[in-house]
Amino acid sequence: MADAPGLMEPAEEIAYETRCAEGAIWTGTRLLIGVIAMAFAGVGFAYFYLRSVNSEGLWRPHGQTAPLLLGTEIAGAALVGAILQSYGLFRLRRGLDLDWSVATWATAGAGVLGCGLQIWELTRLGFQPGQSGYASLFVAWGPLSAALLLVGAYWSETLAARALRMKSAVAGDGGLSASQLPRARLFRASAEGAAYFWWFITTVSVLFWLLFYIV
Amino acid sequence: MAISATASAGLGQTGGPAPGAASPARGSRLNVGTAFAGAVLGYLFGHWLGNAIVSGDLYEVAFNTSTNNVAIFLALLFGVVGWLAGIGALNYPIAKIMGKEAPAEIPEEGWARFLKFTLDHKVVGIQYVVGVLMFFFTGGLIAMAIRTELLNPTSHIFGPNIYIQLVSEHGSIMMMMATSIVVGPLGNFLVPLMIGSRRMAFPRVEALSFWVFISGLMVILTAFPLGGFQTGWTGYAPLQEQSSGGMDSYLMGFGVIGTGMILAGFNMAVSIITYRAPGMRWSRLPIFAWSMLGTAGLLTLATPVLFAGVYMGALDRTAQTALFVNAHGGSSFLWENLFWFFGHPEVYIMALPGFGIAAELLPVFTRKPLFAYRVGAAGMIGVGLLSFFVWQHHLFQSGINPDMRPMFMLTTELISIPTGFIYLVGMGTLWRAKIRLELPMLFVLALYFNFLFGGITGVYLSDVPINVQVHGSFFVMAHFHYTIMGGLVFAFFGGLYYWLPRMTGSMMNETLGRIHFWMMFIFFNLTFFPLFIVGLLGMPRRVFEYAPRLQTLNDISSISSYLLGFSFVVFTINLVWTQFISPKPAPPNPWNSKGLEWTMPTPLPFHNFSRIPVILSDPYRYGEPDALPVADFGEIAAATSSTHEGLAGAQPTSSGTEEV
Amino acid sequence: MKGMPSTPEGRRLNRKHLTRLVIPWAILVIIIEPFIWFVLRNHLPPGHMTDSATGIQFDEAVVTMTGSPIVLGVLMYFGYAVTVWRVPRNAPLEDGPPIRSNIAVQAAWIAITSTIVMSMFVFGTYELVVPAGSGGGEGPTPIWTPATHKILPIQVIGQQWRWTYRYPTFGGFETDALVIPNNTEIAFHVTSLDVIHDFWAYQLGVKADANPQVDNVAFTKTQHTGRFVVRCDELCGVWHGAMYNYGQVVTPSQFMAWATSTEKKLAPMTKTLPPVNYAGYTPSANGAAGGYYPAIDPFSKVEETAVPNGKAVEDTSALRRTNPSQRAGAGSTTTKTPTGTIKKPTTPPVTNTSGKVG
Amino acid sequence: MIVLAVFAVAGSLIGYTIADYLRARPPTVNFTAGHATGQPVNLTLQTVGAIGYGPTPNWVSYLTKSPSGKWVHTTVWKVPENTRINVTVYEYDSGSPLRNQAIGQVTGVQGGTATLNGKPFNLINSFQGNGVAHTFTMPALGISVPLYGVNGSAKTFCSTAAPCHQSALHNTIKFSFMSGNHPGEYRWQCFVPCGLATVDGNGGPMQAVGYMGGFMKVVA
Repeated sequence: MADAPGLMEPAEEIAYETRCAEGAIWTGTRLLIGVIAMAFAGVGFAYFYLRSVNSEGLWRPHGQTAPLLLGTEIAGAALVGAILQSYGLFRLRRGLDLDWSVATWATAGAGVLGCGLQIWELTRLGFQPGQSGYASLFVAWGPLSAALLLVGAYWSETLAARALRMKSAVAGDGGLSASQLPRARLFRASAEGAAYFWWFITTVSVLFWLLFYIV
Repeated sequence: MAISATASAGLGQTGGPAPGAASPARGSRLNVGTAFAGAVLGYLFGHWLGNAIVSGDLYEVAFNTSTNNVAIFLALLFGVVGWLAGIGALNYPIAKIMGKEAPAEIPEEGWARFLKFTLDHKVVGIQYVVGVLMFFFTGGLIAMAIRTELLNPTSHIFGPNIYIQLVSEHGSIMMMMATSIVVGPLGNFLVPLMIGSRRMAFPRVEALSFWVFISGLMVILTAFPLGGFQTGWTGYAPLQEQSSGGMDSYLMGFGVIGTGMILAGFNMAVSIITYRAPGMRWSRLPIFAWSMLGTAGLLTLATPVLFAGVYMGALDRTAQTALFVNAHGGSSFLWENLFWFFGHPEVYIMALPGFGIAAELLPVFTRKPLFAYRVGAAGMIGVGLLSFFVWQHHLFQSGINPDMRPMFMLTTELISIPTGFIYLVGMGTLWRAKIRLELPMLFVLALYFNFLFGGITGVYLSDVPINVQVHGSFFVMAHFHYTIMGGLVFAFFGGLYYWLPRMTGSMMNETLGRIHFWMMFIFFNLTFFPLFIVGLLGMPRRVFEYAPRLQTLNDISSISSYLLGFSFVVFTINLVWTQFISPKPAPPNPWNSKGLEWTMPTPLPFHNFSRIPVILSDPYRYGEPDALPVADFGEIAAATSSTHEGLAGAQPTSSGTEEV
Repeated sequence: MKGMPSTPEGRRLNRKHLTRLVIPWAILVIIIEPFIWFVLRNHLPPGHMTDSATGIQFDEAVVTMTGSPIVLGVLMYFGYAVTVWRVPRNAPLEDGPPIRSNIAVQAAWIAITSTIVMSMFVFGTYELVVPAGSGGGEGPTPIWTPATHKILPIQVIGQQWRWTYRYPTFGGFETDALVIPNNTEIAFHVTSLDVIHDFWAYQLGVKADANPQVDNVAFTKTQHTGRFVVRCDELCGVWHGAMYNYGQVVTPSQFMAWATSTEKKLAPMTKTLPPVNYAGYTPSANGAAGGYYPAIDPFSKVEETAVPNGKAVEDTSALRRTNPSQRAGAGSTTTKTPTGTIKKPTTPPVTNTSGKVG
Repeated sequence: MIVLAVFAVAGSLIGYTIADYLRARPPTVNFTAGHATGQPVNLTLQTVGAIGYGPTPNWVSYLTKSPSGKWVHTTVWKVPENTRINVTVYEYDSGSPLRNQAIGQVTGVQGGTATLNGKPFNLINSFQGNGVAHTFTMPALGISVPLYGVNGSAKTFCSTAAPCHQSALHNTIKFSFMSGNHPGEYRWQCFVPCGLATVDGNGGPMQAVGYMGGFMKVVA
């Protein structure tokens, strides 16, 4: 807040607030994961509840299953995204800014791809929404899954775009990976959060892939 | 889902404006007017879209029922999006896609800033005051309409259609309001001042939470022209699937409000965890901030389950899924479980802030340190944790997991232990105190009085055999009005009288305030105490016809409710007169509090603290003449830089074990 | 400092205030507790028409006796504090003694509240389990059941917006009237045809939710004859408030007379009913009027599971009906209306048994 | 200025909402005016498959004939106490099997029977024939009469906006009951889940006073 009008901040205050902001990103990422995890926990609860209640024997007549190949591709997209984002972070820590950028753009692409596949899959189901408990829940889970992938893609995309704009400003200060400017430090904190978040997306995607397609 | 979009939104600020930053917020012409325009446009577009895309079976359903739920949902959804776009909440998330950094925060003057999307937590706090009062008065007027219908057991003023809509709207509006009544206005305004921070962690999330909250009121009110909903605020399925178009407003409304609650709690929790000033150890955190932390935890972790629930309900009504319809493989129990898994933590979302205010105000007006501070803080966190394990006590007679009832009876009764801590704190603080019965103190004492009855009747409800008698009756209804209105709302008004001089710089009128208090206290009790008896004598909730022998008690309640409503007229007159028409400047610290929030000049500087304070002590050092001041603003640090922690070495998340 | 907790002066003050608080409180408690037990208890709702009602009344008395000393103590404390330790508002500012904590008080508080809570839990569980669920709904397979096997089953059917009752042991006739014999163990099998209702027989001390396709069993044993009211206790739509009727506990011989004569009287109607099925009547969410799920007929694909308790399932498409205005001019949607499988005799299938009914 | 305009718009929206709300009550048809004590009241109703106009044109509905012979879209009547009410229902709607066949029973009417097109009956088996279209049921007085449906595929099936004309296919059901000697508002409603395309068939018109349920106000 060095720019704030009427406020002359000493250097240690700026450093302190930067540390606070870094902490906020760290904490915020974890809390965000908690929030989304609870929403998906609601869906997971519904899955096990409807399955155990099996109203009128209509939980999953005839072993209805959504298109397995598409579902695997979607979970795969999430996994690829997580691996790429983590690998990018690994390279960023080594000082390889460009590798990080490429990996992050690719991650965003994987997210958008997964989201698109998920929406497409919803139009290609072999059952109608109200036909069974499974069918209903799958239709409920699909858009949530697509939205989650889109959120991940958004995070990666904004980071990558931000890196492009920031490049020249931090060039003289060691680049994205080493600059001690507050904005570069916060950028790295966010990049770390994104990698963490992508593993969360993958966990959710794979868990539900197991529930909906395999079990 | 919008969280991550804005989660890192506030971060660019610390780094200052960078080349390529989005244009600064100064002079933004977007305000509540453009927001309304956006909402109307979005609504119309969504409605058109919904009518355009409905085909096949959905068309047949929409045709036969004359209600196109898809169109209603899309209209409401786009209405909310239009509203947010109109206020400018979406500017930055969109600019982010281009990689732009956050614009710098520019202070704005004048009343117009209160009608804009603003990042100053102090402005958001005041916006919230107006917002929750709008909710509260709307819900209150509807409550008086309900009581009007119940004046007579058999003849009807509104008739069943309108009556049930009124009941449902009252419940929903009040529940929405109560989740934010303290976190929104007082929490947003005071928490940074109390923890020694210049800002909230995510100011955009904070501002967004307010504008989402306000749109929630509009969404839930659209239920009236759409035919209302017949389910009460609990929205039990499959009645939910069957209900008329207003049900869509309910589901959308709770979805929207839920989003706002998540955003508000998220920002609050992260701010308290990471933005505490140096030296603000957990053991020095004001008890009000503890209550906000507990509440924020519940808001962020319980509300997503509600979101999932209303989302499923929306799908049942639009996409023809059958999640809550037993005959098609769903289960009506599923909604009950999801709803109450959120619903019970929500009860404590509405209780903790009241406890926090009471415990925060007591030391000031007893001139004593807070008694058993640690037990109080532990109680708040304990209540929060336990509240996730009690939800099926709402379902004792439902036939869901009947063999689990003793377990839920146990957890429910266990929760009365940490709740009892708040009485320990209160009674210990009053012991041999120098009690000054200022206006806010009256509200605090009223909270202890009312909550005692609310709490003890909770024990009746938690006991499964007695629950057979009182479940779903007016007894329950009186019970939760005693805890929420008698506890939280009293605490809110006490807090408002106490902190308004801090927020606006003007005192409220004492005489009018006392009239308000005594009317509210007496007629609150006269309204709701008879309803305990009415419930025990066999009157179910939400009925428009009842046994004629219960008319006298109901009439006492109804007439008292009008006078209770009138007490808020007194309050409103007081508020408008002393804050807008003829402000009376308040002294800098009118209550002689030792709290950190009273150390700054009035009006509050834009950045709260010109120097980040170093916290030296908790704010309850009454009766200790030798105690250090609550914080050091640089003067002491300059003189004795080596004797205590300073900025340089302090970690934001330091945790202390100092004995208090 | 004067009045600090550790000083002799502080200890003297503590003792003084404590004595002045505890003695009046103890006296009041000694007066109030017998009053609750001997006077108030017999007037507490819901009376003692059944064993579960009596049990509830007993529990209410016990909880009141536990709670009232607490309420009384807290109220007296606050009253005492406000009167004794109050300072005039215009008095000069003076701080109280800085008592921050007191380990003994805190430990005692936690110990006492925990003890009360645990005993309430044990008591509540005993009172739930021993009287066979104390009149509450126990789901389809109750685990706490009455000791006797002579139980009269009654199916309680909630529908929007009234209650009907079936007597499976009397040929399964269905009636609006709830008549039950005295001194008999009764099992209410509560179910619903549509949304969630709640069967609340107030004077019987019975309450159980009615869920569609779910059997919720509640037990009670009648002890006195008389009239009782049945209300719906779960919001079930616009007529929820009007969903009530009255029942009657009569002597066993009166009951037998009523039941056998009603069975005979309603025989023609009973023949048209499906066999008694505790889990509801018909597994269709579509209602008689054409469904919310028009194109979905899940049962056509499921062979075994769709026949609960051996009841034949009608083709759900027969439960649909045409909308006249749709037929009039709604174009393509008309093709979706099925003809149904209703047999179409030339004369209506109406019966007149009035000669026999009288 | 913008703000003022916004408030004006918001105010008028709120005003509209409240006004919309207040007018949501159906009118009351009064049978007490000019009624001579001891004389029966003739209550004539019709049920139509779709009301055909208004915001919900496809809702099924009851209509009431006012003393002046005009069909009124309402289900609220005012009748004197201790009076015989002769009810005539013209039933224009198609029927269906009942979810709870117990509603096929005629109860609580004078003589224990109603007439269907002149023929007395006290039970309809809804699984045969055209099924039951609606019922006329007043739980507090124990009155319930099922209304046999018409053939929905017939050429003369009523497909115009309400009220239906006598030339359309219909059944005529007649019965009588006493209004009792306790003044008050008695709920009556249809117990056939006929809210088309709603879950369990009990939404829409079934939950709206003025369509499939209403009040009989008995006055001294």
